[in-house]
Amino acid sequence: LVQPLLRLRRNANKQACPAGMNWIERAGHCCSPCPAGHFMHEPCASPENGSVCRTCPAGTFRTQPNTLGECQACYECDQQAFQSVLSNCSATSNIACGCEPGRFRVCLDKQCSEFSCQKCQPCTGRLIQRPCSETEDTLCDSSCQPDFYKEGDECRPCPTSTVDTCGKECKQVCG
Amino acid sequence: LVQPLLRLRRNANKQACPAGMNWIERAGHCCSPCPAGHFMHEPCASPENGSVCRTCPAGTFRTQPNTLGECQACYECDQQAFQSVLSNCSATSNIACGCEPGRFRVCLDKQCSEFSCQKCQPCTGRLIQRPCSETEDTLCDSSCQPDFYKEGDECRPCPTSTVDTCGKECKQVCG
Amino acid sequence: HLPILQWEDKRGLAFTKNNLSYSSNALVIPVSGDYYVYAQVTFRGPVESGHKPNSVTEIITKVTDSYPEPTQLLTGTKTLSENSNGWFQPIYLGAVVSLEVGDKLMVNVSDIKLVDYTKEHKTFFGAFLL
Amino acid sequence: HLPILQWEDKRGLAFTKNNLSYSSNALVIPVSGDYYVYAQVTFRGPVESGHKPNSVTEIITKVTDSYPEPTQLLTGTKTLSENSNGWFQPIYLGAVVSLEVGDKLMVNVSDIKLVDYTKEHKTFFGAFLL
Amino acid sequence: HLPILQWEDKRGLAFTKNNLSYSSNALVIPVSGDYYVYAQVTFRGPVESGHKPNSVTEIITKVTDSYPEPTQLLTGTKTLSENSNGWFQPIYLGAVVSLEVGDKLMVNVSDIKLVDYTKEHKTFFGAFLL
Repeated sequence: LVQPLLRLRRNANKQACPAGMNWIERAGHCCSPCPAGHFMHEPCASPENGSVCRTCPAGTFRTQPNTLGECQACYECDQQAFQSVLSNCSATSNIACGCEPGRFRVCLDKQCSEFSCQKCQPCTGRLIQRPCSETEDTLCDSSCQPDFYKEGDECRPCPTSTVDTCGKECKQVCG
Repeated sequence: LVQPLLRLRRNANKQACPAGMNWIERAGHCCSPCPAGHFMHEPCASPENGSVCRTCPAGTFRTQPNTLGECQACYECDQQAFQSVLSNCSATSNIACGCEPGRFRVCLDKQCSEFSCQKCQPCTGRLIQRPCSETEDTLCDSSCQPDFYKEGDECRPCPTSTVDTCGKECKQVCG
Repeated sequence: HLPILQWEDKRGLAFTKNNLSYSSNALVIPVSGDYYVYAQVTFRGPVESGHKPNSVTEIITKVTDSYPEPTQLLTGTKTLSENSNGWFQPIYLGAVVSLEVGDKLMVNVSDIKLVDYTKEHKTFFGAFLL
Repeated sequence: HLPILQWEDKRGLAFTKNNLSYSSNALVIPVSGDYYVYAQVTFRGPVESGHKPNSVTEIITKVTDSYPEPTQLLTGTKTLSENSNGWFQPIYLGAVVSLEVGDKLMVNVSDIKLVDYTKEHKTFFGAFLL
Repeated sequence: HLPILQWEDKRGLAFTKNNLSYSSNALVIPVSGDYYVYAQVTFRGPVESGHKPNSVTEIITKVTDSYPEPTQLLTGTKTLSENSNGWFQPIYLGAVVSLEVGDKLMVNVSDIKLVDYTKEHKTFFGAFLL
């Protein structure tokens, strides 16, 4: 269901602009776009001259050439959710966020534009098959590290003194 | 991101009013406020005369002196959720709600402005350490009342006739 | 990019007026100005048992000749804690945005299969000039 | 039909203006035109433990002399996955609709017992001419 | 009182016009009249594992020289039944309110740590005169 409504005069007819130029309604003619990292402060006086372009103010950016009147606001990294800045926002690129060290990304939507940063599991007493990365948890080896014995699905350090609590498994490994 | 927008003329400049008086846009001068329990039906003709104040109509209130054109609507207690009226709304104070007898408040937000009324636990067969109050459930004593014996974490009345189902615990207490 | 919803612009409660037109899934802005733009999408599921989404998203986007990439104007995104059998919920979005003549407005969703398109009063999209 | 909500139109934040009047639970349209109509209902529960609703619904309806049945203009409907002790949530609806003089607008809900009517800033209903 | 949100009023999609100004966290009303006021806050969590809120609240409040206490104009409040790992959801509010010149509008939330401030199209606040 579409319900748009508008009380306005007819719009001026829009000629097609030559390649690489955009129609500027306010000016009523075509202008060449401002480069990435800029916005169009004033349209060109006529198609032959350049537009008045200004660099995107701090905290805003444009990744592409454009004839827009303002730059896009930079996103921010979600510090509360343990995100960290991978690369700062620049005039030509939005901020890039990752996870703080010791955490990995858990995507909350298909494009992973929303993600939470979960603690990497420590693999106590086990060898590490694959270390924790930006996008994946640590992969622990199923067997225990040397001088560790298996108890249930945990790996326990061999007791330093010969204590009687050392069961069958413990004796086998720690001897 | 703030996106307010308005198509309007400049606002008249607002002089500072002497203490205890408010600037009235409509009148273009300062007036003394109406007392709590009232609203300003008509602003004062000039700062020296008083404003035309009216008592808040039934179902509305103002707790403070003011130069507002209407009173605030009283809240209502949530009968469906077993709330009861602690004090009715008056011209100078909002309604105050609590829980029906036999129920206590379970806060649903930090300020407890939203709360549900849950049944007090009965402490069957136990002594009451602290009776149920407006804000806290009954605190039952861990031990059983006289003539009651413990079974699991329940207190059961001693059987009236000597029935064989009286186990060890039951015999000990009920003899 | 996320899939774009298609709309009916003539039948039932739908209408376009004062040169605000609808073509190829977008509202086309006839004159520059500030508009209140709004949309509600009712999502419902589960569609196939296997495919258990953990969130739904609705985005009102602007496409303009003056910039090669679409701009996200308004986003409503919600995690789903619903149990397996049937669930449904609406997301409503609305705000004032400054638009230029020729700008196109569209509604993107995280998953078209989860959109309840069956009744016009449950999923709708519109704009008006202030 | 679903139960119709009653509204306060004078006290506190409530007001009617420019001939838009309120009578027998309905806003009465004084002049034909396009209106932005909106309503929010805050639902809360559980009321009695036995009665566990699995969804809540809010519908803005139009009644007109020119047609014997009410027309559903806007619908917000949501399943409840809340646990047993207290839950609450709002449903907001708003869109532009074309109305004729004399049309009546009302708000229906799935279950009046689940509506939080206690505070005027949690449940509200209104319309304005564009 | 509940914490007050701070807003950006110049960069990106944000703008103020026609004397409606933004200062010290509030929109300042330049002339008396009826305004459509709206705000959406996207909440997300959990922040620290310990702190498991059971509800989120967004309130649009009015502060005026003519009354020493703020007035709650619109409230959206919802219980959370989300599981432990990531959850997020928006609350949208909007309605017509009568305001006097000099009135200030603000947005309060139950817990600032739960507000997603990272993208301008997910959390926004505005008003326009009818």
